[in-house]
Amino acid sequence: MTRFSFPALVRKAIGADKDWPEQWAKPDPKSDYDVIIVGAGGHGLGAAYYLAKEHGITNVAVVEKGWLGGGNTARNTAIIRSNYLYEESAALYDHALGLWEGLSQDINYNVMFSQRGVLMLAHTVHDVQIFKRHIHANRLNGVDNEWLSPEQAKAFCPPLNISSSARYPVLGATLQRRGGVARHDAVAWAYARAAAARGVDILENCAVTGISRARDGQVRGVETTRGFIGAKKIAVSAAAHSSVIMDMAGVRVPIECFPLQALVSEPIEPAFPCVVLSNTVHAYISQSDKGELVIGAGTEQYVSYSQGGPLHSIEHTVSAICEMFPIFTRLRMLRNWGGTVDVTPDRSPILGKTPVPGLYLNGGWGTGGFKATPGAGHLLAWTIARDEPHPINAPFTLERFRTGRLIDEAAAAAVAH
Amino acid sequence: MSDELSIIVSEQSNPLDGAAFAAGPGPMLVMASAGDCARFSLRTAKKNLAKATEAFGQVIPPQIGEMSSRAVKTALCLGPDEWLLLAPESERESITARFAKQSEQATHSLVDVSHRSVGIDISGPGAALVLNAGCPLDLTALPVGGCTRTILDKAEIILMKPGKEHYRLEVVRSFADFVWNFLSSAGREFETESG
Amino acid sequence: MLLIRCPYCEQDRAEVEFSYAGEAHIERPVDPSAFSDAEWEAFLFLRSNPRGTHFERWVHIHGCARHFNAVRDTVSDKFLMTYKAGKPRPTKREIEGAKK
Amino acid sequence: MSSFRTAKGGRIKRKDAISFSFEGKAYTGVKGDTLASALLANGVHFVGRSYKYHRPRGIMSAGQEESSALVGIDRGQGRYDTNTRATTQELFEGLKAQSQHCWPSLRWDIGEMNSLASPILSAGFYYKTFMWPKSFWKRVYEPIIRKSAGLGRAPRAVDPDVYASRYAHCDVLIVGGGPAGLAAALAASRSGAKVILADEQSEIGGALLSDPGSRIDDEESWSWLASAVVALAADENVTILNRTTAFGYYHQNFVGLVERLSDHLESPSSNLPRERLWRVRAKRIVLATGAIERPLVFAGNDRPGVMLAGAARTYLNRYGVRVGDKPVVVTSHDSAYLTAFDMAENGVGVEAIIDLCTDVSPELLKGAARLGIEVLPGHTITRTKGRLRISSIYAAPIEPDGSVGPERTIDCDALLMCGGWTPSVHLFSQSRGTLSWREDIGAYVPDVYAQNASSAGACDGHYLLSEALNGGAAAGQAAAIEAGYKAGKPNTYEVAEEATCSGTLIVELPTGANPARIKAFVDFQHDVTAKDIRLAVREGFHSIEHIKRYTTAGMATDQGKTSNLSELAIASKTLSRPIAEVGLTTFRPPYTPTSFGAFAGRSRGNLFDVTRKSPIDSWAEKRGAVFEPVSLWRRARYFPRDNEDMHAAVARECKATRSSIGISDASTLGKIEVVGPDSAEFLNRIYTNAWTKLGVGRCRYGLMLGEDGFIFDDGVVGRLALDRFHVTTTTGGAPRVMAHMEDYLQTEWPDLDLWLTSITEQWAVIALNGPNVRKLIEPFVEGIDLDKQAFPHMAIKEGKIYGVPTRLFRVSFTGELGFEINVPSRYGLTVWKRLIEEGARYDIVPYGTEALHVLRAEKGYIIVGQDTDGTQTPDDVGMAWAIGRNKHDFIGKRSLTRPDMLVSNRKQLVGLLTRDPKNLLEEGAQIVATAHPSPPAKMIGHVTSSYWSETLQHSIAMGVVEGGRARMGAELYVPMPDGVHQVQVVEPVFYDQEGGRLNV
Ligand SMILES: Cc1cc2nc3c(=O)[nH]c(=O)nc-3n(C[C@H](O)[C@H](O)[C@H](O)COP(=O)(O)OP(=O)(O)OC[C@H]3O[C@@H](n4cnc5c(N)ncnc54)[C@H](O)[C@@H]3O)c2cc1C
Ligand SMILES: NC(=O)c1ccc[n+]([C@@H]2O[C@H](COP(=O)([O-])OP(=O)(O)OC[C@H]3O[C@@H](n4cnc5c(N)ncnc54)[C@H](O)[C@@H]3O)[C@@H](O)[C@H]2O)c1
Ligand SMILES: Cc1cc2nc3c(=O)[nH]c(=O)nc-3n(C[C@H](O)[C@H](O)[C@H](O)COP(=O)(O)O)c2cc1C
Ligand SMILES: [Zn+2]
Repeated sequence: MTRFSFPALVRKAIGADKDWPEQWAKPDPKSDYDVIIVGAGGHGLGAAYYLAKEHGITNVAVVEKGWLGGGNTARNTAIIRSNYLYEESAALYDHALGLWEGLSQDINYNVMFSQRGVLMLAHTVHDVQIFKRHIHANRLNGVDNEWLSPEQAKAFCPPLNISSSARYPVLGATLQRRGGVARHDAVAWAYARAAAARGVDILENCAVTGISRARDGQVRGVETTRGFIGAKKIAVSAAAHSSVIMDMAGVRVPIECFPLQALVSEPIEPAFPCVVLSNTVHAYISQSDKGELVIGAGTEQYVSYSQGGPLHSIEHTVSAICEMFPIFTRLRMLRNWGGTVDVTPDRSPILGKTPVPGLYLNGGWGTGGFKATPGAGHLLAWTIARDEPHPINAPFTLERFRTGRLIDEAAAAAVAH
Repeated sequence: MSDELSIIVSEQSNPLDGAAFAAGPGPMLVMASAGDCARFSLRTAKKNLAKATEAFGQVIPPQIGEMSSRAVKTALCLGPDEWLLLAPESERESITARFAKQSEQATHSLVDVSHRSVGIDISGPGAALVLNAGCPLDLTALPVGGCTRTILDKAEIILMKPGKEHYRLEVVRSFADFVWNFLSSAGREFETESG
Repeated sequence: MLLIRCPYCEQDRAEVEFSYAGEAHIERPVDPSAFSDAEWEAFLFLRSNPRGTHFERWVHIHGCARHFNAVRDTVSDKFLMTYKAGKPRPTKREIEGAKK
Repeated sequence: MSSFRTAKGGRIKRKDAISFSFEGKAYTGVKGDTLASALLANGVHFVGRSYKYHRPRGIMSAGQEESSALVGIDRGQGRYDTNTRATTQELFEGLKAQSQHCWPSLRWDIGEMNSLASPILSAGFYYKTFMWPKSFWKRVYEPIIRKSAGLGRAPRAVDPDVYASRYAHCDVLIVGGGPAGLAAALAASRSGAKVILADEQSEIGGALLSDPGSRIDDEESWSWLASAVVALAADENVTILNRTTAFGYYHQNFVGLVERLSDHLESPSSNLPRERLWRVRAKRIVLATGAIERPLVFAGNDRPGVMLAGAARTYLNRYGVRVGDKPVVVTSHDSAYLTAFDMAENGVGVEAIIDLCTDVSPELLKGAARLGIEVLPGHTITRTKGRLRISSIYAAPIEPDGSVGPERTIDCDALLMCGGWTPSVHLFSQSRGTLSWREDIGAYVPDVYAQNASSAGACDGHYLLSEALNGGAAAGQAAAIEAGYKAGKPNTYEVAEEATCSGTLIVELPTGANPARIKAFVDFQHDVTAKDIRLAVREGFHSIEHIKRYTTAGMATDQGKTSNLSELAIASKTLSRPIAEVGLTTFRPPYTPTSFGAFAGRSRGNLFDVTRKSPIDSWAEKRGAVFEPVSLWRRARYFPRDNEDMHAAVARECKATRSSIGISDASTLGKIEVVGPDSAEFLNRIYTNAWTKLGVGRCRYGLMLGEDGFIFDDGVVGRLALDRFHVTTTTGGAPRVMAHMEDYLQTEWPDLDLWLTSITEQWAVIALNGPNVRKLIEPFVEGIDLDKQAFPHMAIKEGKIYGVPTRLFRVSFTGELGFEINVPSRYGLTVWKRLIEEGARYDIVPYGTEALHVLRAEKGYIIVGQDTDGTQTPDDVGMAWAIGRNKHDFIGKRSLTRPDMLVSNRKQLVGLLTRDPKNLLEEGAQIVATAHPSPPAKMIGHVTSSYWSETLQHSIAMGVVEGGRARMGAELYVPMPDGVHQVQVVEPVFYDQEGGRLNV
């Protein structure tokens, strides 16, 4: 692997960029691996990297049905924060946030993690109560999150409309300064490159079509469009396809898939310094380093894998953005796309073992798993390597839906983006 | 005391009291809030319709989307077991009483919803266009004499089509301002219609 | 915007008149107390979530206000058929037939 | 008349001069011009700067595919449009345009220095650097990157324009008004079908507008066009929408279009919306969206003056503008000859036609010879010269082995290129149709349709005018038949002396230079070059989706309209895989960038969402109430007097209520009338409580769970008759509860005989609380004996008040003697005013939701949604008493015995008293067991409600605490920003524990 650095960039430029190596190899599947990870999104690739780096397990394949990073990793609004309510969630997302802070250096790939601050707007008295509750809980969990008055929010985000006569006036906001955004695609590429450099095989265009189990129930490999591949352990990290793949192993999981749309405006000069979320009007926004406003919508109500969504949702989202930021009405939408989010009943992920020996699940991240990418990868690797969960992901079991010990961030009315 | 008490009956307040709007050459569009009347939500099995017709004093149509309108009474079929009955205020009590008498033989639910909604009359060549600013229905496919519950932008409405270029809608009280503002805002386009 | 045929109104109407109401044919047990925790979990939370043919419930909330069932392809979002609440799950044949 | 305007011809109105400015300099154009054609008429090509290298860029196209000539247009008063394509902006008097993305000026742009660093600014360079030192990222690198980003100027003021929207239905929607679309519309309209014909240009006509020379059925094309438009306009079943872009093709033939109504006008009337969003549902759709010309990829292909050949023809024929006086044409496709010929015929000395192909058709050669144009078949362009405008090109023969022969310089002032055509399959592809690759024309064309549509003309890969007309007519006829109309045979059209139309897909022009060292642009806006694409492939980005994202090719404001195919072809060649295997990236809406305003439509300001107001709202407003939004409603929060703050107002309102009478508007509570013989049984199943034995005339507080066992809603239910109940719900929960009840009634228990009717808005509700309430209303109530025995706490009766019908509830949410007067809504305001008048003698005081919250908290009554958050069981909030233990079942019952519902340390509702009675806890503050918590601290609960109690003269709070009820009397701690507060756990009833004040 050629190390990425400024001198390397200059050196290669002198050679007309002729000898940059492949960032990740394109091997053929081996017949057997110690671990197969299904799904080359940020989470799956991250898990492969940490398996190799932290647990010395390198006989690993990441199996991907399409192009790596093409799932929700490619289509999310890239918002990163950790100011979740419950201590289980806060610990999980803050673990990830900690990893984000050193990620570019750790994997020698600039993922452009930008800690520009995440504002969450309160529009009703109820919102204020909920957000204050978050701030108190976050403070005791050691997670940064502070309360801003409408005026302070406006100072932090000048395009914000804080008129008290707005239909949904801004009554205040929380600010997590350590929160921000990252270059989503680069995260997948970075982990792919770093994992491949440590010997992991990344098998693109290789869809898992079955999970094979031995007599004793233990997994023994996966059927794929590129043939059978043996494995001692299999981790399903396939986001929108989690339930379909778990079905192949005979395990039903409480995950349903819904469309979620996002859009970008045409690029403009820097006009939006931070990230703003509004749960009440269902819209969130930031400006990418390239200049386009990146805007997210709310989920659709019906189950779908179509990676698209209806026009009326986009109308709603855009009108919400124009309400909050009225100077943007004349900007133009450049592109609108959809993803498929994997939602659990309590809006918290499932990350751990399953009833099938050797089978692990990382899924149900819904509308908010991008921010968890390094953390999810790291914890999944741990869980696979030791066949037991790390204390941070221990609460995020499948069982909680049977016993009722939910981690209900949705009930707590937090936005999950 | 009863003198004083009766005064109050005339002191009613409606969100759109006296509201009127016209726009465009012709005019293209005329809107006005409709007068008050008695309204009932009738729920019963279809087999009881004959009885209900008797009690209401006018035909109650069996098919969703049908509306029977004669003289001053109107019956709208909104669902497989749901009707909205409109009648003059003065008949409220007699209708209630006649239905009450029937409850033994024909189970039903008759609920007085006279004050729940307000009516808006919309007419003119631009009526359908203005409604279509927020209503997803193909209004040409709605027959004259038809009715339906539907949506207008963010408000649910009951839409009736008494004439080719004449609509009447019913909207729940607290949505009335919104609906009126929405329609008049859309209607203002006729002031400049540029084709 | 989806176009949904309401089996009560017998009309195709715009999605904005409807609400989605989850997977269909998940019958509430007559005696929930007889259910084990695992069975109850399945009733509460486990859904088929298929890529492909999905049986689901919708309400014509801003229309006739009736709940009904639909068969829809979750990849193309296309409705294959709709039918009244209480009717049994249609067979493959019936679904094919409805597609015409 | 400006120097590059032709003497005659074009569709412009030469006499109507229009003045405008660009970069502060005044120019003149004419009516019918676009900004681009007017600039070109004035000899201005150089109008913009590219994104990364800030290279000078000119006008490349004549349509919406333009990715270089982007300008800002300022109409004043907040009407600033950024990234506007000069090629589509119609000229109006006084138009002011500015260049973008350059500083200090377009001509002298500091950013041009980036070009010097360009060798290291290759694809994805930023991923490889800016990592060290770590702290520099946030402080230095990122700010610089962000500062250099963006193209257009950001808007600064609020847009005063309005936007409209409309739903429409039609039998046949035709997108594109070129010859194919027109012929389709004519054929469909003849059948009587309802037709909408939309085209995004100012005029209907498509390619015909640039092609006055063709003859259709022996008629000049423009005269044919005029009669076609007249015929369509005369048909009342046809709606013609020009300036209307179909931007998205959604489910079941639902198409979003935006009509631009005022951007071309100098001073539009204020009622005229700027744009209108059309949401069209069509039975059948005909796509006739034409094709977009492709640029060629070679070194220096981006200089101002380099333009698409078809665009040059458009400027000449449609706008009467010569884009140069000595142009050179370079092409791999026949169609560019038409440009050269038309220009020559208009007296322009075309320097040469450089044809990449060797076997040029004899007819074209003959034509060139006739006009004295030199043709260089089998030649390439190796480079170009000129800083702010092209000045010369280097042409060289392509040797049989593919190498390049000796260069020759040709001076020129414009270079007109054509790399063939790309059918516009965007909408087709959005409809989820699948494409197939046609090797013969080097293009993807529609293959399998997923929806009820067809394509005709150039977007279907048929480039001949006759094919467009006849294909369009057939498609229009078929569409009408599909939509259920009888349509006769479609017209057949004849086109005289049709030019040939073929070409070769050339990936990159052959060059003698090292391809790794030259800048041959693929995506002009983003400065993506051929070598960037090769680099991406070399680095392992093999999927076209990866290549796109790594290089950003195709991600510019034109969404790859001119670049996708070149990108694909280069990738295919580098990967040694056929194009058909490499595939395309996904086409997504919008087809062209579409304003946010168009999507938002009228949903702005007070139309952004409904504001529901109670019948008494107007009184509250007059009285100066401060409101708060509660779901869609607005409710009076408090009624300040003489500049009181909330605290003072609430204290006063509470005191008045406890000492005499408080009046409040409870109209927003949800109400449902439940009628039918099985009503009680239904309620038994819906609520935790038992209802069968509730007597007529009595009420009961009911608790409703979700199937998960958690509290879902609550409210009082009164029994009006054996088979009639009046159910109330929370304000915010009303729609949810109604839906929940209907769902179970319709789908789980259809055998139950009862009906639900929402009566929320039928009744205005006036809540009166306080010791003097009975005295106040007694004189005005008819038909109800208000005596304590006859009408005890939790009773309901129908009667009259002030002569109007009432459903009178004796209930209390404050702990005082309380009545809730329900009157039909239209009487609400009058009754309220009467009560206020009559109540004056008892110093009646209106109170809002805030005082209501304090009063109920003093009594320990919960508010669902505040003291609960969807994770509490009845037992958690101390309401196990509300569970009908003997009931076989109710919604949520089973969940209450799940293992985790039975553990002992569940969070339970308790009261909390601060050690210092003056201290007020913050709602949401967390509760811990230790005096000195340090993060991460174990939190055992949180404060759900907290108020100053004026009545008790100390603060009160409620909260949920792990195993709370077992901790009665214990000391716990609440850390707040100002320090850790000590609190004592107490029963959550602070006032009148015995309930003596209620039962009076
Ligand atoms: C519009 C949108 C906005 C969002 N915004 C945010 C946000 O702002 N912040 C945030 O934190 N999160 C956000 N999210 C959520 C976030 O994108 C996801 O939670 C996260 O990216 C999931 O990563 P992943 O690696 O688990 O999944 P993915 O990236 O989806 O990867 C799963 C992979 O599995 C592969 N796969 C599936 N089936 C198979 C099979 N049978 N065989 C082999 N491979 C298979 C898929 O092709 C895919 O590449 C958003 C999501 C969407 C859609
Ligand atoms: N000589 C050649 O090689 C060559 C190549 C291509 C096209 N042509 C000529 O082009 C013509 C083809 O006719 P045609 O009718 O197929 O195409 P056209 O280009 O004449 O018309 C297409 C029309 O569709 C409009 N349009 C495209 N997308 C739209 C959208 N999303 N919303 C609204 N409008 C949209 C365009 O503005 C244009 O007016 C013929 O005259 C043919 O000779 C010639
Ligand atoms: C944060 C973010 C920023 C994006 N910026 C752009 C952009 O500037 N231009 C663009 O064309 N697409 C942009 N996209 C959208 C992608 O082109 C693409 O639509 C998305 O990855 C989904 O893939 P698909 O549309 O191919 O299904 C962006 C996507 C994301 C998630
Ligand atoms: Zn219906």
